[in-house]
Amino acid sequence: MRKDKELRVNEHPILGSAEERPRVKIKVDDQWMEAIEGEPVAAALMASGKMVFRYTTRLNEPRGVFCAIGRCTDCMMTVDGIPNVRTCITPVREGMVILTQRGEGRWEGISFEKG
Amino acid sequence: MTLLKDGVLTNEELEALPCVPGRERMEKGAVVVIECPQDIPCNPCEPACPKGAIVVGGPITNIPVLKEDLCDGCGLCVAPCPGQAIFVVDLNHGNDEAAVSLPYEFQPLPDKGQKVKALNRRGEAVHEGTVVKVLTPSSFDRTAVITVTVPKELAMEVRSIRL
Amino acid sequence: MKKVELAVIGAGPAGLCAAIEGAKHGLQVTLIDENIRAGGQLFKQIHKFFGSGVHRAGIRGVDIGSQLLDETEKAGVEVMLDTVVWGLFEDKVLALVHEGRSTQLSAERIILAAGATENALAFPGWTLPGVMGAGAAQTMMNMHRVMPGKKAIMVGSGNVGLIVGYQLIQAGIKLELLVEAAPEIGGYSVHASKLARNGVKIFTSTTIKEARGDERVESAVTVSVDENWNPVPGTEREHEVDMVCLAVGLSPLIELARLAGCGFKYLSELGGHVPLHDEKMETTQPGIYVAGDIAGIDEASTAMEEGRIAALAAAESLGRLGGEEADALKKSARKRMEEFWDGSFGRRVKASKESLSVKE
Amino acid sequence: MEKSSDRIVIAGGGIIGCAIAYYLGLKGVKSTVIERRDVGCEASSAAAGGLWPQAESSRPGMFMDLCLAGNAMFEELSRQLELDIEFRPSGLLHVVEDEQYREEAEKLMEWQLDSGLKVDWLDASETLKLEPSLSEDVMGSLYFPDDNHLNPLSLTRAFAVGAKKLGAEISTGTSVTGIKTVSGRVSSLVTDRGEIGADIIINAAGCWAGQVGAMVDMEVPVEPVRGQIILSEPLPPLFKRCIVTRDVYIIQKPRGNVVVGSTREFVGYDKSVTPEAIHLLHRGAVKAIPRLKSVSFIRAWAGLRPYTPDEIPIMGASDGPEGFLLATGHFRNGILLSAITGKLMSELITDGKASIPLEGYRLSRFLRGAEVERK
Repeated sequence: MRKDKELRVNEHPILGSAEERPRVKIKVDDQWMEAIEGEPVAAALMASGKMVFRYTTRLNEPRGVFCAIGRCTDCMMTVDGIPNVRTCITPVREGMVILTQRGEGRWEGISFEKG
Repeated sequence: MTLLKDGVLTNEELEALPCVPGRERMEKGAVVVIECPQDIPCNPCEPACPKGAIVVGGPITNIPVLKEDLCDGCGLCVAPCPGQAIFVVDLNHGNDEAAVSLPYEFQPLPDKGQKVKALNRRGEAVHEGTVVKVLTPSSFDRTAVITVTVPKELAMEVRSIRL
Repeated sequence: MKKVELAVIGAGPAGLCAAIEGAKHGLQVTLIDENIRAGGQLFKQIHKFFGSGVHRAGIRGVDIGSQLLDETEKAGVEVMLDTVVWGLFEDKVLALVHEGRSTQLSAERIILAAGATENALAFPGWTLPGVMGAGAAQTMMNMHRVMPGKKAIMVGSGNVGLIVGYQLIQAGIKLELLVEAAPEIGGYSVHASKLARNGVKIFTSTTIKEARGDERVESAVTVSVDENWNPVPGTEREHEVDMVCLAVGLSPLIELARLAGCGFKYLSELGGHVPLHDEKMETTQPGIYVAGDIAGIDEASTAMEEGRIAALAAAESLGRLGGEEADALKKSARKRMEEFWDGSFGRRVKASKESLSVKE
Repeated sequence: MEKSSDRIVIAGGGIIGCAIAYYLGLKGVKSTVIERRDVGCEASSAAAGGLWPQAESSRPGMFMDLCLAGNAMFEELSRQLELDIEFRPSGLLHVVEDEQYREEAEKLMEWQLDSGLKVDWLDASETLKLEPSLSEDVMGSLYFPDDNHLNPLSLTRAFAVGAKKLGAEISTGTSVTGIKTVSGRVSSLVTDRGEIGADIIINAAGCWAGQVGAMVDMEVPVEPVRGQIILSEPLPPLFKRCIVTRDVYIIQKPRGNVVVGSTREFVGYDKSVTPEAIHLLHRGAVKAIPRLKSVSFIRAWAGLRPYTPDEIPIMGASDGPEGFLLATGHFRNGILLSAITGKLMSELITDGKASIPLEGYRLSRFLRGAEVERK
């Protein structure tokens, strides 16, 4: 992954300088990283250089952000044990656990005894 | 027509516009050059001019008409233009050099006195000019107006800068 | 079940203006949006809008958004955010879901202002991470202040492609080139000129052939097309980019109008299937109106006027506004809209919109 | 009873009509299926695909036996048919949420065990061990290891494709408009695309069996009962068995979508979905499986089940014109009974006698007997 600050737009001719905003810690595939409070999960991941959010069910192809407004579902990941979460419209929270999703993913805490 | 192929206005296209001053007026000193060639619905340039030198009228899709004798090159119309199509050209800035004022919305802003690359309509660096003015009043709403010096023969070529 | 006089679905420019106008004329208005923030796509429009003073020309979209939110609050509109409308049933009953809980809302009048969705374009590699809608890039850069890449190619030269292309540069991303399959640039030339003079090459009669890369875009291959839109062999060129932005049009989000049983017409000029509506913006379903991109893809400026007209018609039909006053207000809104449609760009839109009239 | 040269026409291309054509084909007998719209486009495709002879039954007897016989056919059928019918030997948990229901469950278990069927009582912890996604409020459950599920549309298509390969003709987009008889015997089926000579006509028109019956002046007491169903986005495995509660049934399909059904509404031929029903189904599902709260439900639809007054299908010969047979009114058991119906009807037609007697399913039971009260 690239460095966090590399992909943040800190200075912008119209938006001005980015305000210092509180950071939260999120865990992405077993690695802790910082995100800006309230930003969508997808934005936090892209800022860190992560582009692959999931792999498709049948062909195992990588997918990332496509529409960024919650419509296309390309950016779904498993967030806090819940699969298929649209990360582009889900704000980060302190301690959030985010997993790159393979296929339909897995529910956290569900394992079957048999059959 | 090359404008609709690559976005670059040719001199012929430019000269045909009613909002580009004639040579005679240009030589008298600072005046605006409005590079607005299409019937788009837009007229903020009209109220921006305190002298009434820019007329769009109705419908607002009219191409603006410059009353070149009323224009004193004050540049108040540069920042309000949503298409960033208005420039001020002052052929009498210096003995050999002209000044071009242009809208600028990138970071960082140049400092006064800074040397910058002067770019033509194709984005090619054609000269190294000096920034002589950087205007950023709040009324311009974050569109800076930069004035850069260029040789007189490039006054109708240079339309952007790169730091 | 909760009852309201006017439910407006979608809090973008059309929906906000509809809600404000409705409340101004005494209607009890509920404005519903699935996002956690109102404003639709306005807050990523950091450029100055076109039009004239009455259209808030020269003001940046993001600031128009703030103004409208302010007016919405002052007008006493009830705003329900993070709320999905998943159903529209008989007797104008809306089914809503908020935080996993489902509720119903009955409305006397409904304005559908759901907006549009960006079109995709299929080519080998189009699903690779790094290929995204131009609007998506805009959201990331201008709303979240994140660069989705460092070097980009823009596909499409309509106003969206040209404007977002410029905004890529503003965010510090290098725009390598912009390609347009048609022989001429589609959007306003002034936007194209801004790109050209800042060093962006624009290639018309050129399209994207392929995006290459293992796990993300590493390069893009462009190719020239002939007058029949067929690729010209041997003209392929590979560009090292990590982002492909697609600005290849928008499609109206018409699901709710479909559920409502509205009549439709297909008009490619307006982005696809569009609900039939009259000049009051009323659909074939009495009491259900449309405004903004759902009524045919156009500019935010006209979307706002359509929202106002729809709300005026709703207020009039509920007796809150005299016929004459309503007519005068609708007329001036329509006049502002028609000003926008006067030139060669708007003329096609206007003709298409007029062909949607249910009165025929 | 019939000659091998008989021309057999089946009115209705739902799962029952297609199954009959398939089993006739297996016996080397060709038939023609007439379908108004498309194969399996009504109740057959609206169904959830549960095969639940035990969980859905209320008493032992003739009908229970038929259901069990029908259920027993799918394992082999899933190997025999060319298309994947997504048959899953999953088992079913009938979740018990309160005391009163527990008593009913105990009775059910008692007679089913007496009949030699497999059924088990699981207490709360055993239930949650099997299905950890279930709500912890569960009291216990009845476990039916032999109740399964499949994809009803795939099964219908598989029957149709199989039947065609065996020589059947399936004529879609064709409406039955009349039936002609000659001296008390059917002679042809009239459609909007022409007339088809027929020695045997089978009324397999589901909810529209009444209209087909009326063409030969016969009253067929089948009426539509609307069932609404909702479907989720595809999800990773959340539970393995079919889950039945007092309010809803819930199945997770092989591709991951969760199906929740179903309502039971007498509203005529109205197939609209209603917010109330969707709300109830959703609430019932979330109550049983709390994790479904965070899941998007992406589709809702309604199907019309062919209901009969005693909820038992009408099959076999009629007392109408010679050659006019019935196979309709399967209500909620159309998928479960499709194979056995096809098999028995084909036997009736080719051998003159079905291997399981169809006497008890004759239409004449309604004309003879007292009207059965609607539940």
